[in-house]
Amino acid sequence: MKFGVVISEGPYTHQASDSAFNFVKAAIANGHEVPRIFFYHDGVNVGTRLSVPPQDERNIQKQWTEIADENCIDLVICIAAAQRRGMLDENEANRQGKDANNIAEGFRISGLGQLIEMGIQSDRLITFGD
Amino acid sequence: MKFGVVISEGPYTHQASDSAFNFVKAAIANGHEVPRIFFYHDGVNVGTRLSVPPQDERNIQKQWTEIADENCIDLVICIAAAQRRGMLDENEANRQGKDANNIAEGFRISGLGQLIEMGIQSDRLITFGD
Amino acid sequence: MSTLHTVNKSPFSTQSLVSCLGHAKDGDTVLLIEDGVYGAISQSGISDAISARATEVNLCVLQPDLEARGVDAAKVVEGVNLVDYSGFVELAAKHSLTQAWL
Amino acid sequence: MSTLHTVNKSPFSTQSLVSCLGHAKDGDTVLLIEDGVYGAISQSGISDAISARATEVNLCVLQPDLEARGVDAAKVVEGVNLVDYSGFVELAAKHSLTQAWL
Amino acid sequence: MENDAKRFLYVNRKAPYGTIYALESLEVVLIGAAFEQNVSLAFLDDGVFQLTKGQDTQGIGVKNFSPTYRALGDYDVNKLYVEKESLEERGLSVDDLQEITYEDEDDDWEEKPSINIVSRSEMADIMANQDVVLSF
Amino acid sequence: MENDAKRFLYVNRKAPYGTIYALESLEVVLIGAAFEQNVSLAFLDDGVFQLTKGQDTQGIGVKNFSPTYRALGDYDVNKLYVEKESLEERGLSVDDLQEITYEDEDDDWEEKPSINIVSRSEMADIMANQDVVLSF
Repeated sequence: MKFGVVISEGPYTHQASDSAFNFVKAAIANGHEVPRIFFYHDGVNVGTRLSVPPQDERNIQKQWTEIADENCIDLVICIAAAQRRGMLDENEANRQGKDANNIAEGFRISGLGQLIEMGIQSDRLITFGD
Repeated sequence: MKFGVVISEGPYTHQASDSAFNFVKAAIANGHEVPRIFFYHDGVNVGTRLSVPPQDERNIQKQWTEIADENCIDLVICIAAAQRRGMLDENEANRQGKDANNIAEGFRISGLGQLIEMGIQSDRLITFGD
Repeated sequence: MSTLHTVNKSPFSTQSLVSCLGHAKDGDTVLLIEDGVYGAISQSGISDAISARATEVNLCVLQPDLEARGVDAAKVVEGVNLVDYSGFVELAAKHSLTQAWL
Repeated sequence: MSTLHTVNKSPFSTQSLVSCLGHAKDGDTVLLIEDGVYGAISQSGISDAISARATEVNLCVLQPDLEARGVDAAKVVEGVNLVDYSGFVELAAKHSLTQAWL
Repeated sequence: MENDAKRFLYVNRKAPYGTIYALESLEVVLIGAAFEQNVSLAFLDDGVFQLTKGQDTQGIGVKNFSPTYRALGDYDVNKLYVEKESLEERGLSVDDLQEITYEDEDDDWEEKPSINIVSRSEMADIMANQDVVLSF
Repeated sequence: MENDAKRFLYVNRKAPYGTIYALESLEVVLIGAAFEQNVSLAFLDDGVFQLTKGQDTQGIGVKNFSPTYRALGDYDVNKLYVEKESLEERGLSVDDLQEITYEDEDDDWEEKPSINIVSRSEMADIMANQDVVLSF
């Protein structure tokens, strides 16, 4: 079965992205597919490569980058939500005249259409938020 | 009277930083002092210089940078909260081996001791959060 | 010695206002801000509980937040006072302590 | 056609669980996750309301979240079923629709 | 509308301005309209506050996005379900809400109300009868 | 303790793990201890869940920070007020909480409990009698 997953809250602050990660791991282990994860609202902050969590805590961004790489998951960060919150890739940084970018490997920035498309193409859509 | 202000939530997502801004403006207009504002939890995200809000919306980071500049307000971002969430200045980026930083002009990163100190030195401490 | 309490959550969604009113002392001020202003609407499912406390506690609501949400001042529970940001600042100055019910 | 509802908020803080139970249909599953698991504690101020719905609706609680919060499985309201993440996934697969009560 | 269109329900349970969910929900609805799915919006619990008339945000320095709801008809989004019990508990009636209309192309472009007041039990039926539910 | 020490109250009203507030509140308390102020901690509403014993976070992949509460005594933080009504409403009693103690230097280092169960009205008095309240 194809699951689409929406993550609506930022890393560490809310459990949403941790719960989503455990759900996705279990879904894959059970033989399901998770073709895409859509990061919306503060969820876009999950994709920063600049976070430095304490040594004894999980690294949420790295967990996503790794599981996506191993299972060909498309990690999409909503562009509108990302712009407000200061999440940029190199293209966006250039386009907006910003001198830095902060998106992590494995994540890409795209439009809200990708969320609707995920809703259309998935058998089930599940949201983790606050 | 000396006010200390704590902001606990990120920009745009929660009204906390807007409410704090309106409070600080009014406090200054009424002849009070606001020597320091402490950004904690997701509040640290207010200090990113990479945000690009829509043209017809307020720019929360710029509002803070300007009011701080005009009134000598010390905008302090908590280092522990910032590290988890990917907010870095140039020093921190170098120290952590990160290839970019994202802190805006007028903000500085420091320890939680600055919050306690603000509590000791202020006549009143007020928190805006979620 | 008295306290300014701020409540920024809708009382229809969370328990913050109930908990605040259960801990505020006579002579304290409870100021409704942000989504907390919905607590000031009259003839709601909780407005009786609110007005019952309006004698011991000074109940206030932040007018700019009320206007943002389209709540007419005429709809505000009797005994609740409207303040602007300047009034908010002076309430914080007047009371010796401020407590946020997040 | 049936729905898996997820509730991730403490019922002692927010109205999410009440609203969810007020909209869930017979045959649906309501799964308590994250801080929502506190809704499964027996002998609380709301446990009677919870167990009253446990006949028409399949009430479940996510065990890893329960353990994280130190709630003993023996303390869970009768009729509430414990599931792990794998069980969570299969509930989402079994029901035709998933709705999050954020 | 295509025959294989999915039924999408956007569920709004949060008040505007205190948090961004109401605004960012609306942004999804507007983009989603281009996909020609079968779209409905549900407003219940504090979500009913999103539709109040007379919102004036000048005093808080935040953009007033409430006029956007009135533009939904132009995007062929015209099924807005508002829960009666949620209104009543909050001391509101339909008179406190904005008037939101659309022009019905199947009925000589007659202007019709987009807002439907429904009971909690009708709202439960609407929720159950969807292919995709997005919660805000 | 200096005579001009301020009375600091840390108010904890949120459950652990679902959000980070409980953990980041604890981080402030630990740093704040170095400032030798008159520190108290209040646990009420869902904040009482922070102190439950037997927390095991292995299944959710998040760090278990509950042992840190037991270390507070070493930082001279030994006034933890827990509201009785909040416990009862949640089906909890003091037996469901961790044992947290400190060694009383004024009483031959006798080990004493740091947790004080107080009524709602006592909690209101404790809150009113502070110089600074930090809410989490």
